[in-house]
Amino acid sequence: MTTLEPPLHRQLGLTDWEAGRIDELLGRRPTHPELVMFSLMWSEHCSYKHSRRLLRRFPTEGPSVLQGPGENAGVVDVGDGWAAALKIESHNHPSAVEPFEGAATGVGGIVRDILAMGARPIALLDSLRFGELASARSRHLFARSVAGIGHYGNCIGVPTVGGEVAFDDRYEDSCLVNAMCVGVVRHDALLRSAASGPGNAVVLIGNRTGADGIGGASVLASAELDEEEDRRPSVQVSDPFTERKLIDCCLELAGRGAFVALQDLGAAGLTSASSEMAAKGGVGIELDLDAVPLRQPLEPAEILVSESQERMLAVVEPGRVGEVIAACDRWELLATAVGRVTDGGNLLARAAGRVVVDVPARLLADDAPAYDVPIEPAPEPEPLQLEDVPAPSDLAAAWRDLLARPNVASKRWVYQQYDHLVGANTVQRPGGDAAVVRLPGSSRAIALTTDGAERHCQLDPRAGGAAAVLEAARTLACVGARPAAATDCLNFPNPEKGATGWRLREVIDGMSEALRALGVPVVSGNVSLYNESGSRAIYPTPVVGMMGLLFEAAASVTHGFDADGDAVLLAGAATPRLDGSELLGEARGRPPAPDVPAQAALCAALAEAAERRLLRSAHDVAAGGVAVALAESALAGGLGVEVTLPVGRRGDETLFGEGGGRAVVSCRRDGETQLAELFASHGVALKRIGTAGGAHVAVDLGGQPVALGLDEAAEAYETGLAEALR
Amino acid sequence: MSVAVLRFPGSLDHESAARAIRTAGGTAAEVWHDESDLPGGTRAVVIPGGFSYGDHLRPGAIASRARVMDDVRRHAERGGMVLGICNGFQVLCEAGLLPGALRPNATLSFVCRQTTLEVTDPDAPWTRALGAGAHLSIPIKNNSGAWFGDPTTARVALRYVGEDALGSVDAAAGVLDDRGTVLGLMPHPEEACDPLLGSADGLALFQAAVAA
Amino acid sequence: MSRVVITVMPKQGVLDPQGQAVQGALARLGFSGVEDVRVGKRIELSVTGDDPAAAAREMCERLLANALIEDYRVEVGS
Amino acid sequence: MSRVVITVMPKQGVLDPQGQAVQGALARLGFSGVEDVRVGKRIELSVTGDDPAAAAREMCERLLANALIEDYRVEVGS
Ligand SMILES: Nc1ncnc2c1ncn2[C@@H]1O[C@H](COP(=O)(O)OP(=O)(O)O)[C@@H](O)[C@H]1O
Ligand SMILES: [Mg+2]
Repeated sequence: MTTLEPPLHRQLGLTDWEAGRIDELLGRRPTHPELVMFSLMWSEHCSYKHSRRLLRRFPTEGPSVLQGPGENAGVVDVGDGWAAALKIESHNHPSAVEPFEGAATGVGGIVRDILAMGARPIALLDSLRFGELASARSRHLFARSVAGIGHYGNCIGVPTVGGEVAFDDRYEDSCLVNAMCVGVVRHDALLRSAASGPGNAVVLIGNRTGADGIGGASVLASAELDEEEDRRPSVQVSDPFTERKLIDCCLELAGRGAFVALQDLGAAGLTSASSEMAAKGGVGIELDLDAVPLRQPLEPAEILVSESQERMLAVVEPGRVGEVIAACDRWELLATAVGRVTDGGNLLARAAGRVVVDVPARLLADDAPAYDVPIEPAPEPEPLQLEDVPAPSDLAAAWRDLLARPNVASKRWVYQQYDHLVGANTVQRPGGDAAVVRLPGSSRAIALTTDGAERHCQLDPRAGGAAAVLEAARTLACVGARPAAATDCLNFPNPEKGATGWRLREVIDGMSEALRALGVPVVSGNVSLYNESGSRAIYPTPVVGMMGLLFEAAASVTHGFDADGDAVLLAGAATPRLDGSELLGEARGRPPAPDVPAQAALCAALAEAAERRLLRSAHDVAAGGVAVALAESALAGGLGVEVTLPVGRRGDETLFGEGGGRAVVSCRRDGETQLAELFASHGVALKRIGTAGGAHVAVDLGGQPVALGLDEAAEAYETGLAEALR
Repeated sequence: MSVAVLRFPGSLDHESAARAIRTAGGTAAEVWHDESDLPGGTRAVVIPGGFSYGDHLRPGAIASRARVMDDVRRHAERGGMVLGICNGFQVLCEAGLLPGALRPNATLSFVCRQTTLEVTDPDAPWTRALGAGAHLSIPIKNNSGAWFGDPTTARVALRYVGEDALGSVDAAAGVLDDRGTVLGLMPHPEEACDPLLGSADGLALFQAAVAA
Repeated sequence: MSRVVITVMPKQGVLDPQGQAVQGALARLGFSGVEDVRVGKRIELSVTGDDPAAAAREMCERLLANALIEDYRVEVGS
Repeated sequence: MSRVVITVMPKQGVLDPQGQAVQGALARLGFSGVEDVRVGKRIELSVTGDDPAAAAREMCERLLANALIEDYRVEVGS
């Protein structure tokens, strides 16, 4: 080391205070491998040191919660003896470096979190944010991320049933790739990661360990991406074939009760897996690094923190190790006993017969420092003055252009590259509101969605946080599901700068308020901070992954108009505004704060209407307002619509204004009274606005006709995204 | 009545195929790739879709050399019925049990969508009950679904209707061997055996297998 | 231990969609005068035994190449 | 018009799942003593211009190879 170089702990991303704290806790200087391990386990990515205190504000409990935050995935009861495990995770920075492999390995990682619970992964969703497609770099990152997600999900046979994509300049330097996975497990087969039983073996299953992503967790995921410096770790190459074998083999072994505990190897590899397993179980673990199968020669510290993918760590009774290895052999998977559970509570590692690590596991896994983020409110934005927004001269043309915008246009280009059917349980495919997936061997189904409201969160983080949760719930309600559990990924810029810390807290509080009103617990999640470059920071982007339940898969409702003559109605009362809307195309103004109880009531009314089979279609009013929702329902059903809307303050605001929480629904003409009574009993506004039928989407706007031919609308909506990618 | 469903590392649709066979009134027996023989009493064999061996080298290539394939070959030579779906079709071509090969889609991307098929060869046990010209709504989902072969000598059992066949010669979606007992099909009938999932048109193929 | 390099290329006359796509992408990137692009595989491996070339040819016949659509070539190094 | 051959191989140390799968398959087929299998791409193309090697290298940098996980080599023929 030359004298010019900063001390090792700083190179590893630890502050001087943290290095001192490690000495103090250990009562000595750490060894080199120990210091490397601390640097990773105490990184933002692994320890949540800047968000941990704020996350406690989320509601996490409920009668159906079998496992809240703190495990590899949250788990809730879904009836009939089944439980569902769910979690969302970001792979933002790796995807910005190498979009195909970064996005693919992101899918791999979240699937292993579900597998670690002993659950069979049955659905994937992806939530994506990129810069505008006018940028060649964003086109590349977007197209390659989609290809990578498809590659992985398709090859492991887990259907990618939903997700979302949005483009905004703010993501030009820091794209977001979040992946969510849901799995199912019988209650009695639920696994956990706490190691137990001193003397039990620790078995490493899956790929050999290479130099992949070494330094990844601390360097790549917790620092701003800086183009000047090349601190790229060795990129992880995805191996979905091995992942599929891991799924098949681990579930087979779990089914036979061969595992005492199971844990995936993610960030910080063997270090985090073993220290967390030990700390959770209040036991120690001894590792023999010479036994770890390697792809290339590695130092002890490298073996301990390598992030090679497609690996799981299992605690197995000594008498069953042979059985585990034999099953893995049959699947052509490596399985190696690499250590054992011990008394005490230390993580100990030997290499070449020498002890190279011997630290209390708890110090690594649980005792990372927690910091408060500065709480500095941003100035309150002023509501938009309508006069400052130029009114479109031709409303029909504005409507058509909006339908073709990548943020609104059909995402078929994306989901056509994903196998969304494998497993033969996909009742509702991507393209509508929530996806609906039948539970194996049951008439029940789960509904799944991911939603964000980043422009709203930028302008008014508390209202925006609530809006994101409510949009997710409404999306589920539109297919007829009752929201049951949430997972969330908090994608934010640097929380130590400006108002970001305050926004983080406000978003969490807004989300929590809405979650409490809906009775939905957060059971898992992930935080991705520092998503900013020298010149650009992302919007505060909480992505809400929500799961709902349907007692009858067959009762689910689609978003397409169904039959000529059906009544078309607008559910929910809200005043549409252009503040922060897609028509405006930027975070400007101040969207109205959502009326949380009213929206919760809307969700309940929609779900009940579906259960009583009163709805022929339902569709959430989101980006692009009621005009876009009407067009989408018409296109999905291949059936036009004629409605009359009051003109309001201005035609473009009435048609394209957003906010508040509304849904366009349709019902049989003779079912209208019943539907009206049902909504009235929930205190939710429901207004007949028109009739399905014809070959146009036509709005009578206080006497002024605005209409698009179905063909014309389809052309704009179906080709918009592909055109933007040309 | 008993239909063998092969399973390789990376098979994905074996359970859906078995479910479809049961829906069609048959019994399904899962057979591991490393077995030397098909179970006694096997009347038909289904090679399900998926990414056997990760699609590495060429889709279906590695699986086509699996031990159990020798007995599948004997079964086919005896005139036994074999259905290869998607990756199973690729396996059958690689094994030489069907003519031609499957190449990457013209889009060079994975494509998952509902397609319409037309029965173009009704003189085989797989298609007889459907009849010439019957239309089926069945999804495709593949990377390498473009059949390459000589349509003047091969029996094309089903063709894609009215849409880009992704580069498949003669718009072939399903190809038979000379006898008509071995069928390779790129679309996934096992995903179309339940109206709740959008179509039950695929069931006819499993009924044919069960009737063998 | 011999180092063997096996090259597997799409047969002439068999359409090569990957080659075509690469050619199109190169043209869009502004590379002019690029023609006749073909994309195949290169497989490098180490083999023990007396006749590595013969072994490699057998591997091609039995697995590595599909004779219907691909040609192969074997080179043995040191 | 020059004939150019570009070889793109996974970098040393980077996982090569395809090579792994092929190695396993060869072993199952009874080929013993096969090790260290790596699978890459071979791209053959014709290029006009004075400096086909430089052009090909630029193609690799910009499209044909992914510098993070792959190495490439350019050979210019006749
Ligand atoms: N935003 C959040 N909301 C709720 N729970 C969270 C959030 N972020 C992280 N968690 C929980 O904290 C724990 C640690 O997360 P993480 O390190 O991402 O897990 P893993 O290492 O298994 O991927 C998990 O139980 C996760 O569900
Ligand atoms: Mg985990």
